[in-house]
Amino acid sequence: MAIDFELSQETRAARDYYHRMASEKMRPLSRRYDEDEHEPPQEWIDYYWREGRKQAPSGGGGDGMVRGCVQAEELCWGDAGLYLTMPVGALGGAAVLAAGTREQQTRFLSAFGGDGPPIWGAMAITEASAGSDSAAIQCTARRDDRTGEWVINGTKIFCTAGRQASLHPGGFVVVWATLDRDAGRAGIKSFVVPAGTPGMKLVGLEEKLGIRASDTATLTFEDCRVPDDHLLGSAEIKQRARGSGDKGFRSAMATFDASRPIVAAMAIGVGRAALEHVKRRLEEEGVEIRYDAPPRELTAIERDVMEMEAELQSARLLCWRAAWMMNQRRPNSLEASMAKAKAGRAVTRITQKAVALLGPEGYSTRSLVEKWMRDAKINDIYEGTQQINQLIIARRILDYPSSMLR
Amino acid sequence: MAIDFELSQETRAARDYYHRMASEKMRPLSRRYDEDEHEPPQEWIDYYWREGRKQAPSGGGGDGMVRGCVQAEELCWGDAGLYLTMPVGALGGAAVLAAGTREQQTRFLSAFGGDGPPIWGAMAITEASAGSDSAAIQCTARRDDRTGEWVINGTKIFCTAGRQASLHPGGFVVVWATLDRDAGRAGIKSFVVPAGTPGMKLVGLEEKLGIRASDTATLTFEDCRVPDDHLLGSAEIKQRARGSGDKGFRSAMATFDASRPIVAAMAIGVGRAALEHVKRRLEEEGVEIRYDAPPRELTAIERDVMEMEAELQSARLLCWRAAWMMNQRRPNSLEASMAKAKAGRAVTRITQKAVALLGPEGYSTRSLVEKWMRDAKINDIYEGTQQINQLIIARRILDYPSSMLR
Amino acid sequence: MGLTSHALPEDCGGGGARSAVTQALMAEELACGDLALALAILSPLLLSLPLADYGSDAQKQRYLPGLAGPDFRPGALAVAEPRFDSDALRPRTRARPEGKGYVLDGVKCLVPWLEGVPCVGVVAQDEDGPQIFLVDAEAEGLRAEPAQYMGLRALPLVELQLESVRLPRSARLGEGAGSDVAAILARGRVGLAALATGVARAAFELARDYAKQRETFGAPIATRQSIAFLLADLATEIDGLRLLTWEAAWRLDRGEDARREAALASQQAQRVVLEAADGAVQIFGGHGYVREYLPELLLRNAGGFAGFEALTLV
Amino acid sequence: MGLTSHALPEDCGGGGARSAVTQALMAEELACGDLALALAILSPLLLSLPLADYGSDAQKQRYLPGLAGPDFRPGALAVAEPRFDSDALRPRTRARPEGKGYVLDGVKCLVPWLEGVPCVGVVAQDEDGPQIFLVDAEAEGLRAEPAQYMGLRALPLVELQLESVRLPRSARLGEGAGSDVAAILARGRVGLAALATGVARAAFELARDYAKQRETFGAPIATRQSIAFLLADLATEIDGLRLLTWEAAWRLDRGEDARREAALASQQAQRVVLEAADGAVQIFGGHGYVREYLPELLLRNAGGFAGFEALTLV
Repeated sequence: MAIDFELSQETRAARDYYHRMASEKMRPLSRRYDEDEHEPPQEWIDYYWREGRKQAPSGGGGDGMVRGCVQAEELCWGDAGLYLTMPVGALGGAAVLAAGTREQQTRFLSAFGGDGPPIWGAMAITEASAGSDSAAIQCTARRDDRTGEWVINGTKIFCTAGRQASLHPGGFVVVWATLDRDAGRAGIKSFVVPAGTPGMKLVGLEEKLGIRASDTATLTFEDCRVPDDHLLGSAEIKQRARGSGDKGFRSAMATFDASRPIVAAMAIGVGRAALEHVKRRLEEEGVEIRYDAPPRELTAIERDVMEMEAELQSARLLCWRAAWMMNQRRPNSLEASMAKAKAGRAVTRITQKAVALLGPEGYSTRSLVEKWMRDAKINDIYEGTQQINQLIIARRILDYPSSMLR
Repeated sequence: MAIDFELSQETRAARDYYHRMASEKMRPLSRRYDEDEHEPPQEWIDYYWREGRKQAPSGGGGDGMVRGCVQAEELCWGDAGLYLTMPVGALGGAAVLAAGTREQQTRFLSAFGGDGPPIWGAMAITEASAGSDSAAIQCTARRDDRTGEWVINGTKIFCTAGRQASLHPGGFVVVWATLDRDAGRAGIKSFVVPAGTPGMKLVGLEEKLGIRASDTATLTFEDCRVPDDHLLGSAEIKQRARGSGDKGFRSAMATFDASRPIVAAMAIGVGRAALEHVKRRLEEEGVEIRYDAPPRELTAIERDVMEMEAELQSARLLCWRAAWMMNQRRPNSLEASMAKAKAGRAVTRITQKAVALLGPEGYSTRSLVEKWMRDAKINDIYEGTQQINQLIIARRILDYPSSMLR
Repeated sequence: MGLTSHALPEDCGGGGARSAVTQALMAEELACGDLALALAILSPLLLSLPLADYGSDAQKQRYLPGLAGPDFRPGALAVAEPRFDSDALRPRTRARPEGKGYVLDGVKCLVPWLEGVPCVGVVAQDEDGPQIFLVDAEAEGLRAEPAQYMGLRALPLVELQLESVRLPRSARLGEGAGSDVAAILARGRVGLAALATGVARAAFELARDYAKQRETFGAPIATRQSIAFLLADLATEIDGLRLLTWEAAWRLDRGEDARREAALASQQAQRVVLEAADGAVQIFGGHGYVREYLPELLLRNAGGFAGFEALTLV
Repeated sequence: MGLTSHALPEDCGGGGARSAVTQALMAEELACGDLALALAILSPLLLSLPLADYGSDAQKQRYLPGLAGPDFRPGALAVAEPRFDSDALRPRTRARPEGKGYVLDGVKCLVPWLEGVPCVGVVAQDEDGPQIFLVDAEAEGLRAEPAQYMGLRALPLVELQLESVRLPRSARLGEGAGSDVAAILARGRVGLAALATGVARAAFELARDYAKQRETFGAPIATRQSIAFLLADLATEIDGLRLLTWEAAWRLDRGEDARREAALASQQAQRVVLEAADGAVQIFGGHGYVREYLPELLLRNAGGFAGFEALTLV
């Protein structure tokens, strides 16, 4: 067994590249797009689309997920809100990759590598009465046998980048809907709804605590029609086999297994931004952190900073472990949830502590620390709340089915 | 509304009295009876029986429960294990007071004020498979219609002072048993079993983490017969009225409402002992606690000590509030559980922190700090674990019956 | 409205019913409604209580009638400074004796600055240590610049620049005798603890009600132990904090030194208010993160308590 | 048994496979079995690793063959001192140069002292700062008094009194060049973190198995969120601690300065091990409080990590 924490040379190059991008292109825009909440950060979008994505180091494969985590950490160190506005497939793209055929993948995703105007992918899963409880989805998809189309009806909330994905031609929203409400999870399927499809309407944008640069949309679907082959996976509802036959639902969950380490890495980026800021300010004020002082000699600040560092690094290592397991194609749902739960909570605390340590200065909008505290909190909530991740971890370590532990 | 935190003059006199007793009579014995686990602390028992209880200040009523809390805090500041060996009615006496007739109270309790040899009361409720879940009691009581006696069969564990109460003539054990296992809580009744009753046998004593001076007994009851009028309360099983008719069971619970503030106060006494020790040692080492320094100037130790003090005082005030409400005859089961939950957890942390702060010195058996850490932990466990108290609090604040929240 | 004048002595036009405990109760209730509004309503106390305790006769006559009168007249106290290690008892703002008066230089922040504020009490270091100086809102050299913070958006807060602000000797609170700034700040810490109790209670009550109403997997989320126990812990911690706060206030009312108790209460307050607001956001889930619901506002307000100093007094 | 000699260089009779990561894995496994036994088994490393790293040729020749040989030969390192602010890098134990050697005075505590221990490395302050002195177990002026602690009851621990213990110059580890005590202690902190991981894991596994088997109100207590989430949090924290420990060990193996990482891992270790042991006691309820079950022993062992220093090295 080889235990190695060294990032590959290519991943280190990617880290440096994204760090420069974060520092030079994102940070200068942070405060502005936090304040102008519903204004798309056009210069950032354009920069990323025209240059950023093209010059990114590539190759040297094998550690794809770890590199994805490193990228997410660096860019969210820059700005988590702006990160979420990047013109990429995002969770919508991940769903196509997880559940689509090769043909669908090519059809829906190739434009993200193209040279047209910037486009976005998004995922629409949450509903007003189906939050953590995805199986309670009310949005319906019905097949029109005459035209062979799927007709989608319902309302989706908390759709990250839903505005950009639904408005800009070439992009798409992956919508989760049920073919049969009585079939529970087995009836839930996902559909690719291209931007501009009649019947899909942007009806609202949330005003949020943080990550304000990113749009969080409410989308309605009224007799929204997509062709037959926009269904991802199979249309078959495995009858009465609730425990095993819910492949559509499962692929949603698989998307989360893949996305959770990335979300953890995003959290870590925000937490690191706050921690580095605190450390720099302390240094400027002549306050040193004495790592090998005996515990009984530490100042409260030294101990706080050491705790913050340990928590952050512990979360980062859990995150890389989950990513590394994905690279190895090992099941990682336990580890992905551990990374997400730990990172969400650690970073919530780290950023709150950073604000507190800096006193009035930390609370003022003159520095970004207060913003990072607001941005960080989303990581405890989306892509499975703290509680949902604890539930997943508990079921795994106890070897309990979901019926035993709710 | 008058908010007043002043203890009555009589209670302050009692506090001083018990403090002296704790300091002069208990502390010198602490280490010895921690080490000689199953040796009864005879000199302490004799002192308390012959002098201690007789010279205690009395009168000036109205704040009885608060005074009980102050007494418990002072004596457990002395030694929590020795406190539990005092020749008193304890939980057994409390059960007789809560559920017995006036005649039963006189008959069973007057000897505690008498001049015979020392005697003890105890309560036997827990069974191997009925811990937090008291309604699952398997121990049976059957009426022998020929003799009019109750015949008790079963095994009880974790019976505090069960050895002393079962062996020394004049004392008694209150045993909880079911008249009808199918009747659930409604069938559970309590019986006074006098010390020496044939069929009641001491079969084991636990070796414990802490409070080692106190005996924790396993008692078996084999065709153990007590007269008809040793039943506390009524023999009637209120049929099919599970939610309301379980008075026997309820009186057990009422005993807990009354005992929880006392248990909280006991915890606080142990925590205070540890905290005072740490503060004294810091003072000896020239380390000052600067209460009005700005948070960013505190040392880690200063902040720890302040946190410990705040936690302890917060627990103490919750405890006094619950006791004060009892004095006012207001329902206090929410407040009693809050006091118990908070005190148990706070004191567990305070004593663990005290050991850690003092380093090798705290871990050594040369000082009592390590003992207090061991003693403190029982408060998070007995008389309702942390979890049980959280459950009670949650049900009250949510206004949920137990069926809604388990 | 009497809320802030009943505490003043009768000869100052007040109700003569000074009680830190009552002030703490009031602060909790108001902050449970809205922290920014509470701070605005209670702002007269920032001037009137120190004036009543330490003001010279001339100072009382000049300022108190307005603060105790029938019309609302805001007050302002400038304690915190915009730096990482703001220390109320060792301000960097200086009051240099010069000729027959003082010259003040420095920067203050987090100062409530409502329309019509007549004057501000500025904590500055002079030859006797930290002292309070009564500076007219219109004084030359005083510049109030609107400042933005994570929370308290509904309260006008400013950063105060003091550049060679010249004051007569009579502008020092208590004049020759001065004032006990540490004691005033202890009252501010108890005030903050009471405000925090109110904000925490608001968060708890919102979260409790939401948890009972919001269903997932066919049952209210309050029926799950993780949510129910979080609520139980918050309820316990909030009650504990309130009792600590009351005890500190009660000691003040008895004329005892309550600096230790004030420090302990305000330390607990910072922790509890943040846990409660964070818990409410967590229980609201996605809805906790959007401005349509109150938890996110409570979290932004709660996040400042570590930096707040004397935003009200008891 | 090879467990502690495989790490030594081949020319010292060892296996030549030195790896802090491997040592950390071993320490975790052994401590997951029993901490006292683990410390006994690993004790030779307390002498052999510093000797291998810093010993002069003469020192290596004298001591290493025994420690690397086929028979178990315990080791001992005396770092902690029996006082409130024990500081490994600023020991109060002094090594005063006198004539051709040193005179040592001071008191050490928490020193593992197994039957047959040949010598003990004593950390003492000399003219170069903290240094290690190799003192024969039988040296005049050295008194080993059995000492009792809350936990580790199965491990013979002593308090070492050093009264005018006279040593030749050659008794200083590394002789003229000395040794880097801070680096050795960093290895000790990583070792402690690994041991803590093992103890925490033992507590977690016990608690998990008990929670699945123990029923109340008709269902295993593991089906209640309060228990299940506590277990989930412990599992996560333990994995996080293990990864921190491995990373620190991995840095050591690369020859990097890992003092910061060692400090962070050992800080986390103190918290996690106590939470895990306390959690196990809590989940076992009344059974967690009695010596018939293991949780109380784990809690007593876990309670010492804040005071432990270099009880094994990686």
